[in-house]
Amino acid sequence: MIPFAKVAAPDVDFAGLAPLIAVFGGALIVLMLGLLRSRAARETGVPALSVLSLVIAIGLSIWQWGERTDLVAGALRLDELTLSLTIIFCVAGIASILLSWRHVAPREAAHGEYYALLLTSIAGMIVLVAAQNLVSVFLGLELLSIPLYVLCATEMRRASSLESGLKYLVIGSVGSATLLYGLAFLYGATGATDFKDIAEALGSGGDLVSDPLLLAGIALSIVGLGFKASVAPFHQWTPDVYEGAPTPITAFMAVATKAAAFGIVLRLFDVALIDAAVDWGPPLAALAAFTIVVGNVGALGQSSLKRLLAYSSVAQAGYMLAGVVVASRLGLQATLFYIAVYLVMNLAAFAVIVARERETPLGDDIASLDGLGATRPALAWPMTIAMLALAGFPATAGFIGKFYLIDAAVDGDYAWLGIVIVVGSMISLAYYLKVVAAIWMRPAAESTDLAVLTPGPEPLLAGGSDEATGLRAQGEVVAVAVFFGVLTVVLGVVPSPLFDVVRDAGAALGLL
Amino acid sequence: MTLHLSFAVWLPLAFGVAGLLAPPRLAPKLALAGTLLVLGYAIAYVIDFDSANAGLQHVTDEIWIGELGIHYKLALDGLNLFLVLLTAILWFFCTLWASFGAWEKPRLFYFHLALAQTSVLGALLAQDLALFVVFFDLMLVPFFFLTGIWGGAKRVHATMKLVIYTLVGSLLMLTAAIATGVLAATGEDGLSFAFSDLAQRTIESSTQNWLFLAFAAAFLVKMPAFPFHGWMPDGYKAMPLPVLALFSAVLSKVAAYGFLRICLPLFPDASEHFQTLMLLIALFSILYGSAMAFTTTHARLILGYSSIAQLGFIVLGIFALNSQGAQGAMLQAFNHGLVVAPAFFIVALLSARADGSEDIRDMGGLGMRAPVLATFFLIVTFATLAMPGSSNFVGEFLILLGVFQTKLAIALIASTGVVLAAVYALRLYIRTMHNRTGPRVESRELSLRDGLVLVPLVLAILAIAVYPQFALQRSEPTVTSIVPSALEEKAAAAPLPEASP
Amino acid sequence: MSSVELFAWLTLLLPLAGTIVVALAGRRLSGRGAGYVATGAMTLSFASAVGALLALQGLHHEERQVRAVAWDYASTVGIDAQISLLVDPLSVFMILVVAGVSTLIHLYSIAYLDSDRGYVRFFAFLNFFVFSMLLLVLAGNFLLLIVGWAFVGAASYMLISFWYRRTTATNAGIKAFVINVIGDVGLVLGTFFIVRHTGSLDFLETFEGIKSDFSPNDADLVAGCVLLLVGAFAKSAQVPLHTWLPDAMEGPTPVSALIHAATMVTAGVYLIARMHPLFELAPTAADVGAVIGCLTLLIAGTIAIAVTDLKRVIAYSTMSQIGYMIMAVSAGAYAAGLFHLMTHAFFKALLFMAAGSVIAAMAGQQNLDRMGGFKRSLPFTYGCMVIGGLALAGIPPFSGFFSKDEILLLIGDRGGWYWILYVAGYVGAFLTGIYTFRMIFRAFWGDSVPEALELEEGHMHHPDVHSNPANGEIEDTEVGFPGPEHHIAEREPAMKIAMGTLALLAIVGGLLQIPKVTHVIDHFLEPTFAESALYERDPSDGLISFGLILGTIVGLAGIAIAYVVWVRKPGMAARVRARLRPLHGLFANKWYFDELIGVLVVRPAQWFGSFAQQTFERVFVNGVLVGGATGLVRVGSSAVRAAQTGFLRYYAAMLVVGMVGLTMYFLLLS
Amino acid sequence: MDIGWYLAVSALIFTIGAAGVLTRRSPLVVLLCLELMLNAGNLALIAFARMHGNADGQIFAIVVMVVAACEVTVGLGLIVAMHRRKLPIDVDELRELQG
Repeated sequence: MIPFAKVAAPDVDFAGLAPLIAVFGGALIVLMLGLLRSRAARETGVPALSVLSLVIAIGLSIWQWGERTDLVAGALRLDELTLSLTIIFCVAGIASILLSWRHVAPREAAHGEYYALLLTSIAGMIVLVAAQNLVSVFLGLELLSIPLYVLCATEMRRASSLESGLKYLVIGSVGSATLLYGLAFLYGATGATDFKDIAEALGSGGDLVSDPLLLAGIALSIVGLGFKASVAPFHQWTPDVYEGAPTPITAFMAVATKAAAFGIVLRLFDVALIDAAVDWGPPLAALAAFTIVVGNVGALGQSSLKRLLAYSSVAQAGYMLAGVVVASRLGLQATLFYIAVYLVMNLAAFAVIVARERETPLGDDIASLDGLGATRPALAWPMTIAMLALAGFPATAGFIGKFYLIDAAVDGDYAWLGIVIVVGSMISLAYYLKVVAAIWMRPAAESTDLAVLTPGPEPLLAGGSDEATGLRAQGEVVAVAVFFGVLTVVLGVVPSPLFDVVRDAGAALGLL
Repeated sequence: MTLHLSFAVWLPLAFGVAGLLAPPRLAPKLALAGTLLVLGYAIAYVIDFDSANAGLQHVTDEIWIGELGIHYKLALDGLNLFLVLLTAILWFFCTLWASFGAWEKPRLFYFHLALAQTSVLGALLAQDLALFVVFFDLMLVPFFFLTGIWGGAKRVHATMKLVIYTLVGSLLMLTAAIATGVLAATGEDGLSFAFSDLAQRTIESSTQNWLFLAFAAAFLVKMPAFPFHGWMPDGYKAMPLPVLALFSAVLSKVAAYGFLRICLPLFPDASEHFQTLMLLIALFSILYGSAMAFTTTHARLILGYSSIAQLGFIVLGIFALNSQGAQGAMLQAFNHGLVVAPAFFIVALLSARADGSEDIRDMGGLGMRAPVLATFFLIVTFATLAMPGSSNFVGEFLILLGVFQTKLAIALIASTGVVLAAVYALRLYIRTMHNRTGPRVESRELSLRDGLVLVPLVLAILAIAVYPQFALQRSEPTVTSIVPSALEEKAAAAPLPEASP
Repeated sequence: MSSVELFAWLTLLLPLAGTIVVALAGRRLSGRGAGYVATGAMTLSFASAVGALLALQGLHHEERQVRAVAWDYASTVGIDAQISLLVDPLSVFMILVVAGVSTLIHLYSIAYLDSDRGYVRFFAFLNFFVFSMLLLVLAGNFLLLIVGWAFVGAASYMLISFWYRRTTATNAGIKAFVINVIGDVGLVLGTFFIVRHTGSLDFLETFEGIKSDFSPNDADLVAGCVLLLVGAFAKSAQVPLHTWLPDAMEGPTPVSALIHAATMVTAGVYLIARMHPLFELAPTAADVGAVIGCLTLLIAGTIAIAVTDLKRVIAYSTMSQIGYMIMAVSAGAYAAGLFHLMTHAFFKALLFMAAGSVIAAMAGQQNLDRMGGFKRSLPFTYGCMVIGGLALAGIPPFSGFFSKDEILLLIGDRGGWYWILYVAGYVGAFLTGIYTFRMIFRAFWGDSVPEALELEEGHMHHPDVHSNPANGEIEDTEVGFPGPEHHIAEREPAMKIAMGTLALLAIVGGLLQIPKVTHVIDHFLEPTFAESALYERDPSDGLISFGLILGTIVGLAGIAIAYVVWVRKPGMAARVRARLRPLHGLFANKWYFDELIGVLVVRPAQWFGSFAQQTFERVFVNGVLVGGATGLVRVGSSAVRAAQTGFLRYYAAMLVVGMVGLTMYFLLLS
Repeated sequence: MDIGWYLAVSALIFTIGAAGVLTRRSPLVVLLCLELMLNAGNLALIAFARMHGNADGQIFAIVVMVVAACEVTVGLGLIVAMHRRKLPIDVDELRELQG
């Protein structure tokens, strides 16, 4: 007689997983919907549904706010850090979907796939930042990266799009391989994959903190994650990929990927490896300084806006890293705060770039902004605000963010890092203000006005050249720009709500 | 009688935004209305001011960002009262002056003008270090646009240079300010940037030094002081004159005010430690500024470099580190603002009569048919060179007396600056109003409209000249309460050496 | 408010009121209206000055030091400056002289400046000047003194460059102003040195406490007094700060008469007299003053012999006479110095007025070489000139004789090394005689120049095209120089009255103070100098009589020599000049003071200016500071972008390199 | 047991993979080398799992294999797309984006 093999069904905390499920589910449904015949369904229904799923995810996260539990046998952690970052990813996703709507990319790579990949990537990010286990870290990282490799290459008519895709893939894989190797060493050194156990192993004292295996692991993980967060000298893929990828995807990568990377950096270093802070603090600080300088210096004299923002994102990564270095709750909160602010500022900027790419034949060249102040105030103001905010002018969210970061740095005895941050900002003025000057202080180029005035009919043949798509109505793009522009100022004047959020998130990581 | 300072601060911006939405022709009127209201407020404050009280008056204190210990705290005292008045006066008259001209995108223009006033008033009234920094940096934004959009030749390059150069200082100040708050914060009482709290707490001398230097960098660049004036010539040449008048008259004073408000009370040891350095910088500013002023031929730059020299005197007074010097600096800040603005206005009139040129070589003989203009210009000139009898003289007298008592040699050398001032000021007057008539010059009398701007300002100069005590007595309690505190703490730090038996 | 204060305020404010009225209403007044208004204001001012005198005499002897306070000017953090007047015999004496002479000169100007386009402006300035001068002498504290001091300088500047289309005039103006400012600075710093110890700016308080605040010849006190002297020298044109005075002759002649002869230039004398408590406590400083005064009187005398510009001759003689006064008050002969100040005001103003009349006849030409033979055509002017000249040369019984002799007398009485000054004083007197009558002989004697002849026919000479005699550039007649009409005393009652009155005073003025006979001024001033140790002195009769005789002889000798050289033996002058070429060169070039100052002060300043302008600003401020920073950033930028090759494998390599590096670091850490 | 040797081997493989990525110009070979790098990680994981005597490492390794497979697939997809666009299959030719 054969005894019944009893498999205890694991009890799944669906509530906790709800946001993740929403996104994944959305991805699947969208994929299906993409197969429909009607163009309306594909071109409007699909994005609409994707937005819907993201909205739902946001709603669910808010609903879950305050929950602090382990999910999936401790592989994932549900807490305010996860939730707040989830919301950030979803917002970024919604924005980039709105920017992609009626954009050329999704048409070239069938809508269903395009949006499905986007949602999948978001799901991957959620997994990544929720991960509290080396395995789920790697899983999440790849889950977010692989769709992005594809998305970068979706404008298949543009060689540069494909090029960026392949570059991202190859370099990205090297990065992940490195990370994997690092994680392997961490596991080897501590014998555990769960963050808690790793932390205990480290905390238990002994000379583990100076164990070469562990240190090698830390080094390699820094490289792997630093690569994702585009920390110099592992940043070099950033400008090329940002420039080559479809602009909505660039926007998404710029804000979401970076947020995800820092999310896991925070969790890994400030939770699992917190006791080794003496080891990784100084080199990380050095990296931060180096990144700030390289990013800001590199952005000078760029004529492509996307490239300029790419370098600026490198510099910003350096700023955020400063918040990680200090390994304090204050630093964590400052980093998180800055991530949110950074999202707001950049989305406004990218929305304007998308709009101009469609309005002018100049693409993302800085010249496409000439005289914007006179011709398109609705785009000029958000761009101006975004640039001033990125430069850290007061009365914008950027100022508060920097203030908070410097505050954390000084508080953690890294005052010199605070100085480096402002020195970086000084350099950054040169290129941010150049953009503002182009908007307000240069005469408008004729072509732009023309493009604005004649938003001709939508060509019947799907997928024309950039020019053809250039003449499309784009209310949603302007809306995105204005919304985030306004938000930048609002958060600069009344930042307290955001402060409350990051305080909760900070409290979630009890170890600090 | 309660006059909420927030009104005074935000009124201009409110009107500016209103102007942004109103039809273009209304924009100047709205701007004027706003500045006029603020002027009314400022006068009310001066009347209502309790000159016996050394402390803060009309305090508004809210928590702005609790997490960062930043207060929204505004208040008046003897230090900022007259600078606020100055701001209000000059903004009204410069807006009036600007409204004479036709600007493209007028709504935007007046909006930025208003934003500038709000930020300046904010910086002056802020009683919280972080809030001060916010407004101090915000001041630049409108001027960046005002210069870049409505400026003259090479305006974009000039405005970039101006903003970046001056922000270099300000950003260092940002870090220093945060560090001040963080390092001053002790376990039990948390992070706070309010001056009142910071004044209670102490920072160790070694830290004070770098903090002080960062602040000094910001202020010296903004003034500007030698050798940090690299942005000045281009900026001054590019700015539209009404804007330039405000920039030169008011913003530099905010920097000087910063020294009095922040450096002396919060970093007494450092102020003591760097006294000689600062005095030397001031001295060089005086000599260098004067030398440049009497060699350049560009009317704006003559005033620009003369401002460097005048600001040098102010710094000199501040770092005499005694109440005479501080009082003098206070008064002189007010005076210089009151004098330099009409001077720029006159330059505008002159260039209008010299076929648009602002080079004094193209001028000359302008006084011929314009006795009234000549008279006003003469009064302004004499005030500029701090002729005894002008309030500027009283200021310089106090400043020099203050320095005289701490660093005699420096006072003696600095006094040559007074002579040089006479040279460049009179040179400007003679080369424009006197001598043979220039080729493309046609001498015209002051128009009634111009009179509306010039006459009240000159009258103000005369009034303060006859009765400087009006300002001095109101500022005295605060000044004396701030400056000696810098010294007595020093005394506490280093007890006087006992006479050896 | 006591009547003394009231009168003092009136004296001070009436001219100011005059200024304002003239300035505002002047253009509406027809013809000479502005002149009448201004002169009226001055007359009233003089009247109230007399009122002040009487009121003061009415007071008891000890109470003759009245402080009249209006309001706090700047009384804060340890300084106590008020708008306060000090009315005492000294200041009353000064306001009498100032207001009196000014009134007459206003009167003279009514006619003399007529038909000048700047008529109204002129009287506004003139009134303002008098106001400033009165403020100077009435000021009750250091700050207000400095204010008056500077106002006077400003007014002087405005009047010197009155004809502002003349570059010569504007240059002279700025020169005068700047040197005056140097004086102001000296005054300010001097004040600092004193206030530092006394803690009060008020004169009376300072003087009361002075003995306790300072030990005799205290270093700070000496420094302070010397700096005060700098102020005095700048105003009173004492070497080496005198170079502005001759150039100041660019101003209209009445201005020279008022400011550069009678009033402003004597401010230094007043200052020292006012500060006598300090100087008596700092004898060293006082001696400096005396020596400089002596030097000035000699140097100026020698120059006056050589220059050929009519007004400059008088200007240098003014310097020399003020040298006497400075010497006197520095040596403690206060009453004598002030006495000479008064008489000098009379005869020197007279001389200038007469000179003005001559210059008018010459249609603006001031060169002595071009003059001659005006004796017949300008009898009245000639008479005045001679009277003034005799007074200046110190011939009894003219006023200058008594005042000058008393100075030398008292100096001689000091004994010691003061004998040197005594002798120098008489040498100066001898020179005075020579240059005075050289001027008179050359202008009025000899054979008549065309202008003189034309005048004898009864109409004045008018050049068809006016040119600036100083540099020959064509006049810009729009500002009215020289007014199309010229005015000579012979034809203008107003000028006649003014000159007549002064001539009378120049003759009888000396009677106020005759050794052993009258001591009016001594007694009147006594309250001010009550504390003074040097005030009451009576020299021996022998010295007195010796002095009187010597003075007469020296004066006459000078005149005689002038007569011989320039009248009896024409051409001798040339021979003498040829004989003493180097000496004459030195004198004619005014001892090269201008050149010296140019090399020592002006050039370096200009060099520094142009260095800053052309080199430093570009190389350091913009080059090193700005360019350096931006350059550094640029280099970095190009480096980063060069690294961004676009080669995929290169990026991968960088990644690996970074990885290895980081790992190495960590492994070394372990 | 001594896992030093396992580690040495995995390190060797990792290095070979990295070297391949750096030296080969054909994206296909590059992909293969990436596989090597990932599998070096796997080897290390399993070795450690053996050392610690717990299964975590092995699970990890299996997950990695899956992921690696996806990665390569995507890579191949991209290469195909490029080939369709007649783009040279040579990583050194991908230089449109630079600077």
